[in-house]
Amino acid sequence: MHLHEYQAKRLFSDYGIPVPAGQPLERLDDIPELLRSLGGSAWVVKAQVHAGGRGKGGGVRRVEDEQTLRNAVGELLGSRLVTRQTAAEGLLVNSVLVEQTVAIAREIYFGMLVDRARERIVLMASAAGGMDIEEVAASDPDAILTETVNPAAGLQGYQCRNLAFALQLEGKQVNAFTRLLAAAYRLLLECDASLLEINPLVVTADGELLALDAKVDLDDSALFRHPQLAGLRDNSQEDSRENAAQQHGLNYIRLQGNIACMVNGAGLAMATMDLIKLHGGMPANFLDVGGGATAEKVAEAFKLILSDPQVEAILINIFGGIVRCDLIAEGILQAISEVEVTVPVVVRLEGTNAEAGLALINQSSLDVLTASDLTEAADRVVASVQVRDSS
Amino acid sequence: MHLHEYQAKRLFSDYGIPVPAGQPLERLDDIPELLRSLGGSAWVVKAQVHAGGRGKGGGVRRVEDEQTLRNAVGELLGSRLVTRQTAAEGLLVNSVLVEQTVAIAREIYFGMLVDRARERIVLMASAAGGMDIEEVAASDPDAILTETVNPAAGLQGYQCRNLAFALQLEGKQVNAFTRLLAAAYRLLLECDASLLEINPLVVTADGELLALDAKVDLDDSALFRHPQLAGLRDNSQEDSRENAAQQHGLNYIRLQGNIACMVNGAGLAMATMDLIKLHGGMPANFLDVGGGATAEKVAEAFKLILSDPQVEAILINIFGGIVRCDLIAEGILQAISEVEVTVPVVVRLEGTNAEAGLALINQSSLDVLTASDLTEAADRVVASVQVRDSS
Amino acid sequence: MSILIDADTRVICQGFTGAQGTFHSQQALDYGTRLVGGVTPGKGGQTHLQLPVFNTVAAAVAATGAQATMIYVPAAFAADAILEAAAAGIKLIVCITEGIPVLDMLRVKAVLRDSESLLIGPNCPGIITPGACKIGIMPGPMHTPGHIGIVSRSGTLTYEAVFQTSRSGYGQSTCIGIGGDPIHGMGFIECLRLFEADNDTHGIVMIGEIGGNDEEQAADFIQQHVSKPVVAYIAGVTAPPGKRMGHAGAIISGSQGTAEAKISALEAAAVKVVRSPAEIGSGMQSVMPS
Amino acid sequence: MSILIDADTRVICQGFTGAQGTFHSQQALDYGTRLVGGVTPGKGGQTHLQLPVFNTVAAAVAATGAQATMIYVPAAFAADAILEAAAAGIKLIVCITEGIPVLDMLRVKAVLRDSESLLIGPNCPGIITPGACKIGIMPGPMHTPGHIGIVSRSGTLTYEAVFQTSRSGYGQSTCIGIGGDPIHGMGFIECLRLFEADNDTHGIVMIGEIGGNDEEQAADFIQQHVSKPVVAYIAGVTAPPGKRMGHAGAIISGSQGTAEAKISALEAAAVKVVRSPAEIGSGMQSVMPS
Repeated sequence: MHLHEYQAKRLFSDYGIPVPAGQPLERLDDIPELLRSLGGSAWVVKAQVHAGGRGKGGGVRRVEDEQTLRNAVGELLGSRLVTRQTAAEGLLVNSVLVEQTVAIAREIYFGMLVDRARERIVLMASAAGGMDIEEVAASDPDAILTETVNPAAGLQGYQCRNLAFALQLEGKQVNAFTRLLAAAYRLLLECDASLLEINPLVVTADGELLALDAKVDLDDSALFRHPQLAGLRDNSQEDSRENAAQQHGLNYIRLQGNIACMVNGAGLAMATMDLIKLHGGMPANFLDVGGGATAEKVAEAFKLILSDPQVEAILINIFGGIVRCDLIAEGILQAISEVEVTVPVVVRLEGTNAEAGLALINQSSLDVLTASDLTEAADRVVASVQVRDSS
Repeated sequence: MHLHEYQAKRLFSDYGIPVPAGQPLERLDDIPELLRSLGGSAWVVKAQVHAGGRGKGGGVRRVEDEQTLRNAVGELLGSRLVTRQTAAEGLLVNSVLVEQTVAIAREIYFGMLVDRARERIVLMASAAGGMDIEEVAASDPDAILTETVNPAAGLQGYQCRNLAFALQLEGKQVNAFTRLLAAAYRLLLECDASLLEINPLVVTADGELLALDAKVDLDDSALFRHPQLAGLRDNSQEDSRENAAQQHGLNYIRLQGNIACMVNGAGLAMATMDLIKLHGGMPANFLDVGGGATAEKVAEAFKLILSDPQVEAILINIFGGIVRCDLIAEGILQAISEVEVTVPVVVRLEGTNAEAGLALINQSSLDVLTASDLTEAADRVVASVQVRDSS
Repeated sequence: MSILIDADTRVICQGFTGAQGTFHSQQALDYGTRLVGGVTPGKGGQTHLQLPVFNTVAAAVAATGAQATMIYVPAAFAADAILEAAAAGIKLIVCITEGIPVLDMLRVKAVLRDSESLLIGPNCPGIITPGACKIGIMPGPMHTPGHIGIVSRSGTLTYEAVFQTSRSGYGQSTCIGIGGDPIHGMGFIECLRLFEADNDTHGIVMIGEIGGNDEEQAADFIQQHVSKPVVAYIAGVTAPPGKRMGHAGAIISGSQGTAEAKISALEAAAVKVVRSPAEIGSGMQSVMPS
Repeated sequence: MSILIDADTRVICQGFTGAQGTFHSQQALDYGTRLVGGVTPGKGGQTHLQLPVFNTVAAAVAATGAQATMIYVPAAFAADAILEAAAAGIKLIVCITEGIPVLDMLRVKAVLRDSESLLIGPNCPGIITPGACKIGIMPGPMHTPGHIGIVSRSGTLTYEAVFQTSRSGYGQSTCIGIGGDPIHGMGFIECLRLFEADNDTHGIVMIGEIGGNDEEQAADFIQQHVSKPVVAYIAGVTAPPGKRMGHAGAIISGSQGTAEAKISALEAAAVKVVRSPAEIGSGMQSVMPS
């Protein structure tokens, strides 16, 4: 789960990580009150969306008087911001963060995450802050400094100093950096964050350290022990179909193709997409209906798929294990009779009670094709689209 | 550093470990106010001293009305309580803890400490609570259950359940016990406690768990990071000579013999005591003057030794390393001339500038014997006492 | 022969009396698994599925001599359950539970480093030696005793491989679903090492996915240590970058983790990589000595 | 020959520019120790005692190839300093600092378990190979190059053993003060193993104290693995029980830890245990082949 910058910065403050003076804003009318309590003479207005690259996308505006501030906020609130990290339709800006400007002397990159290869928490820092850090890592790997935390001891001071001196921080900045990292480490552990990123972490003209940006991702699996943090979720930042899918226990990701698929199991779902591509088609989505596929779930999956106007055919690929294929077949038939399915449907059933399931479908009056194996299923669904497209 | 029971229980409360309703009391006059806020109809009055075995020593009284309570408090406050764990003169009772009585169904022992052999934190529990647990451990080691904590993971729920089920706790007691142990573990880590003991941990007639007693020792070396806890120290519970010694950077423990010793280094100080015994004498104290033995320190050491009326001779054993023996010799001579030393003094100096030091002493007009080696030193000091005793 | 488990393996179930534990314990019993009891704290002393229930794994091990465990406890308690099994001396821990917090697994792995216990999972279908012992949620009937070792990060794709190797007549020596969580127990390499050493395994199917670099490391290992024919399938050629762990995740993993990188690494190690999930069986036929 | 350190050992000092670090670094230089620099965070780039100062141990190791370190930083920062040295690849870490919190040392030891670094101390005099290398606070001049290995839990008693073995003409191969803290680095056994394997060590002096069971374990080790003559002295026969760790400490240690228990264990292992600290030298004479 992603946090908004303003939410992450509030957490930072709670843990003692210094951030610029700032406040979130959701309504133009609240500007006078915000300015009274925030003060200052120049501000930065930052669109709160779950995507990076906001600056280049026009989502970060520097303003020096109330009217310009009002204009910037007015333009951003309610708009959809498109950046290199968003889909083409962009993300809805429901709130902005207004902060006092800061005189910046230099910009540092800092990140902390759970590294799956090392099976440890890893800290990363670079003197090339504020830039596209992935490009830095690709072109000059030595510019990224890392420290790995041993869980038996926790983050140690020397690890912070190793980074601080390599970044050429000086004097009291070294201790300030060490305190900041210790706080970030505590936050990561106590909040079950999977990622914490500060880019840039700035040294101000006065020599102070300040988290100018803040990115915190929380481990969805651990939200059960952080009910307050779970409440920070902003569904408006997710694809509406993906939200709907989640509510029905479906794992759905929309893609650019025209052949939809409905599969049980994430690996088999990816493999089914690959198979469609291999046979000359383009998958329209990733959709894992999970282990306990019921008739209702299958019906919801159909609705989801059909809500995408690009979809021209559907491939259903179910490997019955604990789930019986005959029950799945019943669910499919029931769903098709309830939902208005106007595109060709190809079904491949294998595993527990597969034959009974295929028989049910073949005996029905509904226009559903069956396939005896994966290859045939892929061929048929791709062919059905090609027929349609050429007609 | 030991905490008083009432201090330990306040910490317990802070960490969510349930304790009986109770309040400390230092003045008889405060009884009415205490009863108003504490309530109840029967109480236990517990003398607050740094020693176990208070019950058998008369330091724990059960009372059922205000007058009896007043009598019990009056008797205890200002008295010296003698238990099997105190010296013969007992310990001064400056405060008592008044608690509401509890209906007890059963008594459990629980302890947690840093085990030097395993280099891990170890939890111990026994169904034989409320008894002399050391005797239980000696006569029936299997009655003591242990769990060792891996620092990379911290205390785990299963470890608490292992203990809980072995103790035959039932139903919701298992979860209550698990929460209690988790809280105790957190306390130990966050307060740098070297020992945390609850004996007895009781199951009440209502089936609740309650820490009826509380013992917490803090790691002296870690007090620098717990200034508030450091403020809980009660010097009245330590030997006054040992307190004085500590203030001058001396490590002094009083013993029962008549030959005092003054040594640099704890190991050499113990060895010097052993040597006195081996040569037929009885050591009067352990005294380590430490590495940086200055003239002032030596003078303070003399004062400390001579404040013990049993002392009949003094053996000074210094192995000069970084400390130069000639400087020590000057310190000894200066101290003897300042402090009125009325008993024989034998000095053994070895190591850096030992010859110059011995020469200084031999040339002085003061009545100080020197020895050329350890054996001679021991012989001489033991002989000096025997001469004195037989004269 | 087989690896890790056989008909004599004594198995317990943690989370025994819960819905999942009950269902899959019954399935395991039906398959012939030597299930000797189960653990549910607070229900010790009861009988469930005609087997004894214990309060702790330690008590279960003491009473039954259990050597393996299957864990169906909820995610919030699963890390504790794994560590309990390891502390009680269980040699093979199979954790089916999905959704265990990453930091919990981090701690679990730090402890298991010093332990002799092997962990399979979490978030995996489990392990099966056909006709002998089933520890997990895979459907038993489609498996056939035989000579192909299967190791897979994906649940349903494992079934696909089982189905195809059964249909092509090889059958399976042992199948292991290692699970797809970022921090998990046994990996490809540990399983490949065991399959290589097992006389009854004549060929190996390895099924990977995008993400991480386990497949790349497995390719190195195969090149150096595996003499038996290996067929691999990697899912996710068409997968979108998906929900990424921000910049930091990309920096850490670098260019590794894509399906193409994995396929290249495996082909460089002389592994037969099939591009279609439907070709696992035929791929195996093409590399096995006839 | 010697163990752990010799004239070529490159040594750095952590806490280099502090009062203790400065004094003992100068003493080490005067003795001939190959001190190649020091570490004081924030003073990197300066020169101290004509040697380079570094901000971090990693930087010091990179620039000087240091193999050993002596730590004189205050107790509050000492655990961090030990872990820094280990992470930088320092093979021998000598921590002189006393008063390190027990929980800090617990964490340090948990990490060092997986490390190749050896730790001596904390709260110890250090290690010296006479005439070659001195890392610690022991007075150099009384040491004599020779053939007795000395290992001791006590500081000033080590000096006593050095003095007596020098006077009786044996001299010392290497002397190690392992320190008396409850949780510490190298113990008797590790040192005994090295002395046994060192051709230049002909006899061993071992000095113990009451408390813990290190001496008992050392006795077991000597019985099984040490062929060289060993003289032992145990301080504390007359010591009072002292400040005990409550009941729990007594339960854990049981009957172990008394001077008599240690002496019995050592004598059972054919160790010459002298009852007077003045007899270490003569005890050695009685067991050494003449």
